Amino acid sequence: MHDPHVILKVISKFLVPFIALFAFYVQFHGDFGPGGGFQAGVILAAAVILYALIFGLDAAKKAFPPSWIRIGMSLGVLLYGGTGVLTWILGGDFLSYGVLAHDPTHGQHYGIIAVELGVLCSVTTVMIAIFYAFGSRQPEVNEDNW
Amino acid sequence: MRHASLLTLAMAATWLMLSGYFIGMILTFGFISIILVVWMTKRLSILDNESVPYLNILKTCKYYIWLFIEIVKANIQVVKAVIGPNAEISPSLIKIPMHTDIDIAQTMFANSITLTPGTVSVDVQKDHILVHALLKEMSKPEDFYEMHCRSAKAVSIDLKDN
Amino acid sequence: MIIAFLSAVVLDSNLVWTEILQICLSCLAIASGLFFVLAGSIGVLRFPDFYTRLHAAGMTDTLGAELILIGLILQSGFTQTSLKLLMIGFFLLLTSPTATHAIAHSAHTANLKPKLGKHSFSKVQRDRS
Amino acid sequence: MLLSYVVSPTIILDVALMAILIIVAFSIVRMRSLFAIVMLQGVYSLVSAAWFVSLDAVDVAFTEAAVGAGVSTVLMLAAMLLANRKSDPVPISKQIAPLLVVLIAGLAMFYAIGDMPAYGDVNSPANTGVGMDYIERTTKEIHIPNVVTAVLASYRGYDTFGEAVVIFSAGLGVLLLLGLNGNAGRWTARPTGRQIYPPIAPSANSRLIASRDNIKLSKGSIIEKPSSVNLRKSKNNRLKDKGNN
Repeated sequence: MHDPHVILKVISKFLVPFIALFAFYVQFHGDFGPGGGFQAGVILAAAVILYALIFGLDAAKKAFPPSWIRIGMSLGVLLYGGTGVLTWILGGDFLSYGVLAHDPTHGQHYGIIAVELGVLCSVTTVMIAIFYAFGSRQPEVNEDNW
Repeated sequence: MRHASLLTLAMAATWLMLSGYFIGMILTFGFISIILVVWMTKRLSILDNESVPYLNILKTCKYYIWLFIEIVKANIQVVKAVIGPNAEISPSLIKIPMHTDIDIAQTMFANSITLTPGTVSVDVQKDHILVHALLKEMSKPEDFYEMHCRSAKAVSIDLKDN
Repeated sequence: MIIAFLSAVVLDSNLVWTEILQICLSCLAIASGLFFVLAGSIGVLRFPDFYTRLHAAGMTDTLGAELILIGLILQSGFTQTSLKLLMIGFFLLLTSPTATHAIAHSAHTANLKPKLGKHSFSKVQRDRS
Repeated sequence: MLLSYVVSPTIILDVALMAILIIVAFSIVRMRSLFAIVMLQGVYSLVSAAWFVSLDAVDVAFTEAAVGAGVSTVLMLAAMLLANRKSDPVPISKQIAPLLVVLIAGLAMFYAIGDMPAYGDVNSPANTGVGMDYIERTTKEIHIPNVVTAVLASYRGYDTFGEAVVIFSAGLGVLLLLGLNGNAGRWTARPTGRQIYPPIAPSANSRLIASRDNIKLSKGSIIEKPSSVNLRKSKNNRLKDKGNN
């Protein structure tokens, strides 16, 4: 049986790395231009969701198993809160990043990067989780019908 | 391994093109994210010839320039059909034979057909493409053979003789 | 746009001729791109059935958008912005036919039969009225 | 002076985009097909992203384009597959109360317009209060060009922490209700009138399906209620759906 979705598969295979790289670009250039953790997280999740839409949910679940998603969700919030607790321990207020380095501006930099990473982690995994939750429920559409 | 290194190169080029900042911090982040992307591609098991077709990039660029001229030519025909004084269309479904069974060549050919206005590839089968054509004079299967040859050459694949 | 073009060329007297050429070419590209987009939209309204409308919509995607992008590239000159625009154009060449194909394919598998044979628009309009 | 303000190209663009937004919003309200509504919501997000760009709010526009037009459309489609494709028309008697609420809220907003500062007013709270302070201090204290990121992550770090927690708890809620594998609890859905039973819902648990070879489930088949009448009826429905499409 010839696969009727050759074009979709080839093109999405080509595009997924680019989408993921663009997500990381948005993440790490949040200091210089528009962007940041939220947008990057959504774009990164979109890469995985595109893969899941084309190659099937089971393939996506094999690559990024639900247990990872569950861990990632809490890890993101933990990273954000942990940065705050770290500033506490180092003698500052909650989430005042100035104490993270000798130079307060550098400390602010590090703090912002850590916090944005936490947001990225949390948003990506929550988006994938919601898609998994809804997608696993759907009555699978017949192979020829999409 | 060859695919991974090629993908790394392509991603590095893309990163530099997008970023334009040559600060140590950003370059480090770029390095980390490229590694993450390659790992993710590997993890999704889509790291093969189709996701990394960068060896033929010069040929592909040449092909797209040729295709762009074809698109312009076909577009003028279609625009005439749309807003001409006695506009008339004659839609038809035709089967265009395909002499290859390699995915990327099929994709290239079918996408070229769709890109050319007036023809849309509707269904890709094993040895032919079902094409919906807007105008009768565009719907001769033998006219597509040149495009087929060129698109296959653009990804370095030889056609089977038929 | 014509006003912008005139003000750029006529009012600014110390332009080098290459810059004038650049502005002219980019305005020409953007204008023709807009023309194709307009023709595509008219086609979507005039054509009789789903598949033929897809042709018209695909036309705005390919040549219309590409020409506008080329105009923007000409306007920005050789900078990082034009590299990014070039990338957008390249991805558009990849994704828009894929989307068109996906839509056409799903319509075909859902057993939507295309209208075949000759159609002249005057007849279509009479049918509607 | 006034004339040049009125015909400035940005204002024309803004008004045009707003008009498109209003038209799309009305057609969303009047649509009955859920699929079309989801697609129109994507259109709405994209147009409002373009509008945000013309208001120079690039960060917000980016978020709107990525979240509203990108991911949420897909999520809505995934959710829509579990529900009926068409919404039932609401009787007029049930529409009066919402209409009243909307009218009162709209009138209140019109009343509030009187207190709004003029567009681009130098003395408005946005241009005199804490915002200016942030803009001045970001260059000194944080050394990054994008003030929005500085405000989001540093000056308003508590708020963003709250947002991250909100997203986390949204995900948590979905997981509690549905489960990541789609096999939490007994569950039935009626997409286009067909009923799917939880233990043999196609993707609920593939191992379970594999162990029930005697039922002969081909991949992606939809399990019908085992009574023949129902089966024929749903088949007819499906054919009708195809015809409608």
